[in-house]
Amino acid sequence: MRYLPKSPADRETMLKAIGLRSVDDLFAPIPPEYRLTRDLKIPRQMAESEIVDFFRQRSRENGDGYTSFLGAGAYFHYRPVIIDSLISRGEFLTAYTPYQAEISQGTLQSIFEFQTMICELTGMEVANASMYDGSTAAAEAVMMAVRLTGRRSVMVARTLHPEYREVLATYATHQGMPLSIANYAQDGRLNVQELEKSITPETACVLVQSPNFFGIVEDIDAIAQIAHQNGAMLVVSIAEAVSLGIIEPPRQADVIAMEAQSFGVPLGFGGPYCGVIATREKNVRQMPGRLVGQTADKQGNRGFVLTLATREQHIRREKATSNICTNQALVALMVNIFMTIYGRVGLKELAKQNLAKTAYAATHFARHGKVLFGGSPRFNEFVVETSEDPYAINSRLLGHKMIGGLPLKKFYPELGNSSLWCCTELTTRSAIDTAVGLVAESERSVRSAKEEVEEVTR
Amino acid sequence: MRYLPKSPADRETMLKAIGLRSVDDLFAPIPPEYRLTRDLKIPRQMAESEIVDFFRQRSRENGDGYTSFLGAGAYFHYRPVIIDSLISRGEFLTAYTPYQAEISQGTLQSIFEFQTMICELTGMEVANASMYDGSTAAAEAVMMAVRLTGRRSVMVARTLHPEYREVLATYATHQGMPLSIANYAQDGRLNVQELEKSITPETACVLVQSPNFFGIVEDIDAIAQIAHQNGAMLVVSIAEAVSLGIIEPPRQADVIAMEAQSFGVPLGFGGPYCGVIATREKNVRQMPGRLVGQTADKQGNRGFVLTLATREQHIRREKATSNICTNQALVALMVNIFMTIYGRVGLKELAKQNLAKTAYAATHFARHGKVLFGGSPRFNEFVVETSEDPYAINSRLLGHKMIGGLPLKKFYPELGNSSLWCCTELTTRSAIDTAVGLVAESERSVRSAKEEVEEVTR
Amino acid sequence: MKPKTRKATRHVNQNEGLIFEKSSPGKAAWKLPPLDVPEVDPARLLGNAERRDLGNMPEVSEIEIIRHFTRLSTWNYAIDLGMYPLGSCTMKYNPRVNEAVARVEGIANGHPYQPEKISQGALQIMKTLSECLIEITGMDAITLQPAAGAHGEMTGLLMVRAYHQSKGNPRKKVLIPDSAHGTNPATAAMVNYAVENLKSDARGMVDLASLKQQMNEDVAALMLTNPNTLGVFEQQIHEIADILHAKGGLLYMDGANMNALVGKVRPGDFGVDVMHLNLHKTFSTPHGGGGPGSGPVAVNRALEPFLPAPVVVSKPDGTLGFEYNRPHTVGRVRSFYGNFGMFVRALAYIQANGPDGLRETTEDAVLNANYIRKGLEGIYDLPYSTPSMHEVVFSDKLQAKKGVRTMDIAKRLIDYGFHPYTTAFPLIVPGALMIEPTESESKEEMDLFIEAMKSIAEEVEEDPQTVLDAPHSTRVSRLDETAAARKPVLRWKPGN
Amino acid sequence: MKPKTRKATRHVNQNEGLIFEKSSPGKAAWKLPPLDVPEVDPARLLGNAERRDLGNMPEVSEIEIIRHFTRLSTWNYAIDLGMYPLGSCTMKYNPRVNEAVARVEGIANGHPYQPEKISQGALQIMKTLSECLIEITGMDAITLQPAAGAHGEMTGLLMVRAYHQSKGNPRKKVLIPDSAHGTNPATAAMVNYAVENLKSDARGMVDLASLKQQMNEDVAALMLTNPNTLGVFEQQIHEIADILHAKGGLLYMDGANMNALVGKVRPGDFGVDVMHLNLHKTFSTPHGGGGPGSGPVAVNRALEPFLPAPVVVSKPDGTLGFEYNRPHTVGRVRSFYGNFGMFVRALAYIQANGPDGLRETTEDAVLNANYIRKGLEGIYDLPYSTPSMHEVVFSDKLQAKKGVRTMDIAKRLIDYGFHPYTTAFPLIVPGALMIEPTESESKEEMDLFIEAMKSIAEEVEEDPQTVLDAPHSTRVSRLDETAAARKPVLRWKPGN
Ligand SMILES: Cc1ncc(COP(=O)(O)O)c(C=O)c1O
Ligand SMILES: Cc1ncc(COP(=O)(O)O)c(C=O)c1O
Repeated sequence: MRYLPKSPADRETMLKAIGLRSVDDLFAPIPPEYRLTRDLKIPRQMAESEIVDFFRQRSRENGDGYTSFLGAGAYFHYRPVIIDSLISRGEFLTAYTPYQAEISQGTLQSIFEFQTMICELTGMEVANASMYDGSTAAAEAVMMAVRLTGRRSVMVARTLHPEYREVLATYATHQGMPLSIANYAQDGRLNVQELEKSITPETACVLVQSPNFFGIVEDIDAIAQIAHQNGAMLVVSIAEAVSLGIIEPPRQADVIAMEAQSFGVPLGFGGPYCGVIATREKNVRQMPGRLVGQTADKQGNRGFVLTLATREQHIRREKATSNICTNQALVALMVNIFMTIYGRVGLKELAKQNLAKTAYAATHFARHGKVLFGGSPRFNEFVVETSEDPYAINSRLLGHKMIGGLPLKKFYPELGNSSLWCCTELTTRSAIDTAVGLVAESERSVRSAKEEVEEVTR
Repeated sequence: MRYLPKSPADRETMLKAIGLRSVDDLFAPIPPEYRLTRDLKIPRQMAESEIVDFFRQRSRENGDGYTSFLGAGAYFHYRPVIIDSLISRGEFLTAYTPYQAEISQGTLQSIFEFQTMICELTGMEVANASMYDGSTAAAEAVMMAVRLTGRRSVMVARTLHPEYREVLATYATHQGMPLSIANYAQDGRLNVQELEKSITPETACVLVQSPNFFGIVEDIDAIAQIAHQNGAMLVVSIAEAVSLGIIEPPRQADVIAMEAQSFGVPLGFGGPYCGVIATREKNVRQMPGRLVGQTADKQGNRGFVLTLATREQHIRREKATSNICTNQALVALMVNIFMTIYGRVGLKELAKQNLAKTAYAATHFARHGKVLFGGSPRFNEFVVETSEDPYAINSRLLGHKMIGGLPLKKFYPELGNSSLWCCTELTTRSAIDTAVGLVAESERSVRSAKEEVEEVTR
Repeated sequence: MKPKTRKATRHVNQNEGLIFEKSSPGKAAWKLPPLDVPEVDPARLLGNAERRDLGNMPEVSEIEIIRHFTRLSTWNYAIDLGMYPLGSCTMKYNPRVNEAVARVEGIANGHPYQPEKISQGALQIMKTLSECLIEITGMDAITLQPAAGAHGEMTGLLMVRAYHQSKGNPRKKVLIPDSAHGTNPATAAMVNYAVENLKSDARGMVDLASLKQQMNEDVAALMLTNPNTLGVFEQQIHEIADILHAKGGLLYMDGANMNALVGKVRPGDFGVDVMHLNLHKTFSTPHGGGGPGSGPVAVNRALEPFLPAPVVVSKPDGTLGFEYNRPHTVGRVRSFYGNFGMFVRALAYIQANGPDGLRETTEDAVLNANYIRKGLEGIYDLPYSTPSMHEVVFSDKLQAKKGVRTMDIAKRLIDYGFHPYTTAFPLIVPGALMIEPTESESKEEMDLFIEAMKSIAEEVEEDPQTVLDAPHSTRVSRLDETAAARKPVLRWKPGN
Repeated sequence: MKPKTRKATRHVNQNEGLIFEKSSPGKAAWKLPPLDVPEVDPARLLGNAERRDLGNMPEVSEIEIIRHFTRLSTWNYAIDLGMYPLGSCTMKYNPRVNEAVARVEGIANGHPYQPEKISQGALQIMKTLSECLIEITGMDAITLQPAAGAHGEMTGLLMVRAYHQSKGNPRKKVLIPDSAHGTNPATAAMVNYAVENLKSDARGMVDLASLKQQMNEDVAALMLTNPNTLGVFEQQIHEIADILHAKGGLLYMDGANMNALVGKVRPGDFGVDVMHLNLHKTFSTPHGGGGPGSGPVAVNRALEPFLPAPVVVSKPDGTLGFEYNRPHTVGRVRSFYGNFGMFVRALAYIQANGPDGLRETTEDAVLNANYIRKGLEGIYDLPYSTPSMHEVVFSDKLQAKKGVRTMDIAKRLIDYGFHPYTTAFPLIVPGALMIEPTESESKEEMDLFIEAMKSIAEEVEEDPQTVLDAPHSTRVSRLDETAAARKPVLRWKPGN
């Protein structure tokens, strides 16, 4: 096998050195009745060229070349080339968790810079080295709030990504953490009155997403006030990191759980992505995940180490703040490089372009279909309600090698024929115009069909 | 500009330090009348995403997705993935010529290994670190022979790649090196009788290619004998390096000039490729190009350096063996890695597959069209003569996203409707069958047309 | 002080500050295309939600970024540089073709919500990988959703809980051997199970007597690592399973050590009910400095109904799709479908190996571990003489006499050009040296490792201080971790 | 002995033998797909032309190859690691997007003989680049065929010769300033022109008097580098051109130093008849450890007929194609069309810059050189006080008093974390320190460089031996080049 650095002679010599006659002797400890005496029924050994062909073929069957208006927690932004040039260096790609600081300073310093930039962008004081993704980060953030407040019940905004809600439910069930859902109002934002009414002295935290699942910026001030007045914490989930370039971060939050995929991470059919948790300094000892801290060596040279490990499973075992061990380090490095490339000015300009494309699209959709929650501030997503079933419209778009917005029925039955559209800096005006045109067509035909019916019934 | 690591403030400080007021002052030495006072008329500054789009578009206009039967000095072999993983490391990609040995051992050792493997494969004793390509390597090899023999005239086989012949002619003209061409015989090999007759005491060297332009292995023994009996050197050009896996190298040659593109170098529309010159130890001081030699440092550690530099332009100036300075180092590294991957056994197996595919194709073509020079040993190319103009057949193949063989008219008018086909390990049986089918069709239609005519005239 | 090794030398290495220290207003590494729609006024659109200031985010040029991360990278050790003998981590070669295919356009840019009709490629990859892993483990069904091993443990225990729940009683506790990895107890706690320690016997295996005695109807499952963290195969695995099953308990297998079994034994064949795999260990996906990973969970028929939703299914029309309607599911453990990019790499690895390659791989992994064991036996204390599979665990007992502990030896290894072995566990071995070479090491590299370990053992006798002060050849040495934890500095601040 | 620098530190670095020393029969890094056609018997097909043995070619596995070249790479210095102040080499940043676009399928895999109809992409790239370079140089026509600068020189001189030939007399000699790069005279010789040296005046410029006196009808051309290798712009360039033209001679410009002019001045505007460019210098294509390069040659109308064939032309039907029918061509200088992959990179670089970016680039390059000049003036001897453009040339006069020569200082720079400057030429400066920072260096990096050079100057005074013995921080130091040349070992042999 081409990955194995041994010749038959090497194996012979080694077996002799060990004092064994055959390779089978190595497996003597395994009771014979369990030993596999046949080949595994898996594909035969393939040449590299065959493997490449196999995946090229799969790629062609996977929407390659389609223009997409999908967002909903996974965003298509341009990935500067140097991200892959740098993360492909073996010293990053094939390194382990940086427990041995003397030969891991590269990874450690880059994580320290990552933590710093996340703090700068979120307005928090500390950030960890990554969590699995935005959904698990949100769940862990809630558990953090539960530990910090000593309360157990949780208020969750219905405008939180539906799959994040599902994941939270899975994590919460067996920990005796009652979840209650707060609905959204006419304006597509969390219904603050409802929140005020339903929050209790048992509420450990309120969990909202902003921009929320509809792309709308929540009224964090109001929500924070209610939460804090009731002794609850505010946990804010951020699914579209690029929004931080132009949207004021939820500085009033106690914990921020974010999905950083937008920062240079490929869509990759849903993963690997990069969750992050950020919070205030005083909460750090309840934080899950790895943390890198600055220190000095014997000679007083600045250096970095993994720190506050007493929170973690390998030290604390069942008393750990979380069971997380392997995280999303290399993806966090992509995010890190992306943040470094765009930086203070570029991130704002990038976000502005997303804003402009989305404003243009929303305005033009509004001329034909109905754009919901129009009055509220939004970033790069918006909800369009059509007369026709969006699935039908979308299948027509597919004919133009376009993927339309995400039909919301599945997650929000009451929204009927609405779908969630997303535009980024990569969405071209002409693509928007084409999509708008097809929606307009659909509206026209439905209308004329209606009129015909009226004709007849008249 | 995003590649420039300076802020306006940096520039200010630096200008002040120098004692200048403005950037223009830096250009004071240039007489004002020549200074450009307008923008260059070139494309505006583009975003990285736009650049990528531009070249993706060009790619689509460039035969992307076509199956090709072209060889003729540029061969499509599989390139193992690790070649690019490794040559993309900045330490190789962005390093200069290894003049400073202490911080260039990586490049130096890899070239030393390259020289060694080229020697192993060619049967020569020394090889240089690369030349521009196979054509210039051949020209420089001939000039080497001229210097070594003190004779000036050169016999060139007509079966040498026609473009190599053109390049040699360009190099030779002004150096008073008369070239004479030796034609090929019925069997597609250099006409040895003709060679014997036309070689003179003035002949510095005989230059042949093997496998030759028709893909046929030349009778090196016979040619070497004639050359050496007449005190001339034998220079052999090798255009298809993979042939070395299964074809005996021209060990009787005095100089070998080779094109190593087949060893892991992308077709890249003709370049950059990798020329190499190999010869006997005794000729080394007349060799052009860089050489790496083994030595030791103060502590006796093994190390490598550029050596025998007194042959080169930067020391010898007008007395140098060649004017070459920048060579094809990074491409030589691709070749090096490719040779290392396939090695002693793999190269043979790879060559065998080329042989098998070509034998299969030739046999099937022979059933319909006429395969010329059929009796002679060949590697992965063969000449097919069709009744119809090959350009017409090829345009039909294009319809099937296939690129047919190279019509030879242009280079060998006497070969009329013949074209040069090539198969490598990447040529699939089904592709061959399709191509054969189309040629068969063409033959049929021509035949039936002929018959019709006969009908009429009868 | 210069170690006697043929493995490494010191060489000039670039320093590099924090990126923030290179920032200066007006530098930029980005450039956006001209906007093809009208400009907008953020203030008008966003009101007071508009952000005005991005604080101390850096402003640097592209070449500075290239140099920054290239220089940083040269401070790291990596598999690509040499042996990484971390026990339990399975630091094997990460094939580059995996990286290449993961970047093919349609695979890298597929959106998780794009219509199934145009997602057949991704679905096919998930299905093929699932089938391979089911065959390799000998289990009946699988979920690819968990993002790492620990996440898989949680998913597995949630299914255990759901299973017992379906039988009317979720039960109270999970048995975990004292040799287990920290994630096992941590996970049990997250799923709200009490952890009960199970002690090992003199051979380093589960003590059957205590198991029998501790097993009862309150026990939901036993979390067993097999081979366990000593590298020892639990020979009475079937008795263990029987004891559990007799009392209605389930056998959870931590599959972190599958590299010792693939193609040779199948957990499904020796009584395992549920297990996780670490694609970033056994199946060659890169560790990337700590992640990402992927922790598929394979189960037997009885547990299949509880798998997280969605699962990949073949639809009547022959195409593939996701099934969300799973009444008994434990629910989602992650958004979308898991770390898909790792599925691609793991499948490419399986294809590159085939049945013969995977078997050879396992054989070489076990061969390597035993070769090292043989080479170091006597020089380092071997607390358990039970035969080793893919890893071997020594203790620092002999060196401790000179006041040299496992971590000191580990640090000294760095001077010899190696990454240290694992020191953190198993807890049943005080001062453990946990060594897993994997199949990726050549005889040459392992001979150098053995030579280095022997040489260090000699140093401990002749000159312990050199070992205690190690490493001596690195940019920085023995960073002050206590200070770091006492007054944590977790981010850069202007004027730091 | 530890240099006082903030730039570099020593760090552990892997040793690595020759690949042949790792070879062992049966190891393999390759695997071929199953053959889909019948096997053949080579002996039958090839007779005695069949090769049976591949000698000492290595047999190793994939991971060994990855480690081999990764370890080797860590022994190299590179632009990605730090400043590369090699005078005349223009070691600027090599943008990664260039590498990415060069690898796009249809661009990387296009066959040079594929029909023009399906080669429009490649032809478009060549045409666009040609137009850009013509505009940048201010010339009338161009060939992209030459593979490097020296190759371009040869092509240019061949055209000069053809031009004179067409006027009835090829002429005998070429004038070359004593400051010229070695390739200039070497090239003249290859084209069978006698080389006549032209001396420089006190300001380091062409001595007009001697030029007037040496110029006659035997002189085919003057090969001038402008700015010349002292980094000095030839201010009387037009007089120079006039003197040549008056006698029917041509002005050849070596464009290696175009990085000082792009967007600010155009050779075509100051009387140049023919010139070459180095895409691997001015236009950012990577040096790759010595190549590949690309050396396009731009000419004025009078020389256009002599361009190598083929040239890219627009055809009546609006598509692009190659024109081979060029009756006056000097012929081919290379197979196919030149180093196409470098055209792709150079064009991507031009697009990334645009007119404004290219101008800024030139300005920064000149700014950097003058900043270094200012920083080191007085500390190192400046033989020519004439204003500098993109590079500055000092001499070791002051340090030579202590027996320290330019090469010693260069080697000591390595300990300070820098690659040395150029020492080999210009020959008119004994003990030259030829320094070209390019635009790619930040103020920070250059301040470190100046600091290092100053510190070395101090060391020369206080402790010259340390400088004479440098470098001290590298894996190997001061390798024995004399021995290497006396008894050349140019390849590995078994049992070496
Ligand atoms: C035995 C064992 N179990 C579980 C884990 C946790 O797996 P992960 O790090 O993928 O979460 C590890 C990883 O180190 C391990 O070694
Ligand atoms: C002034 C000058 N002329 C010519 C050359 C030769 O160019 P190339 O190395 O591309 O052949 C160089 C390269 O170093 C140079 O600096």
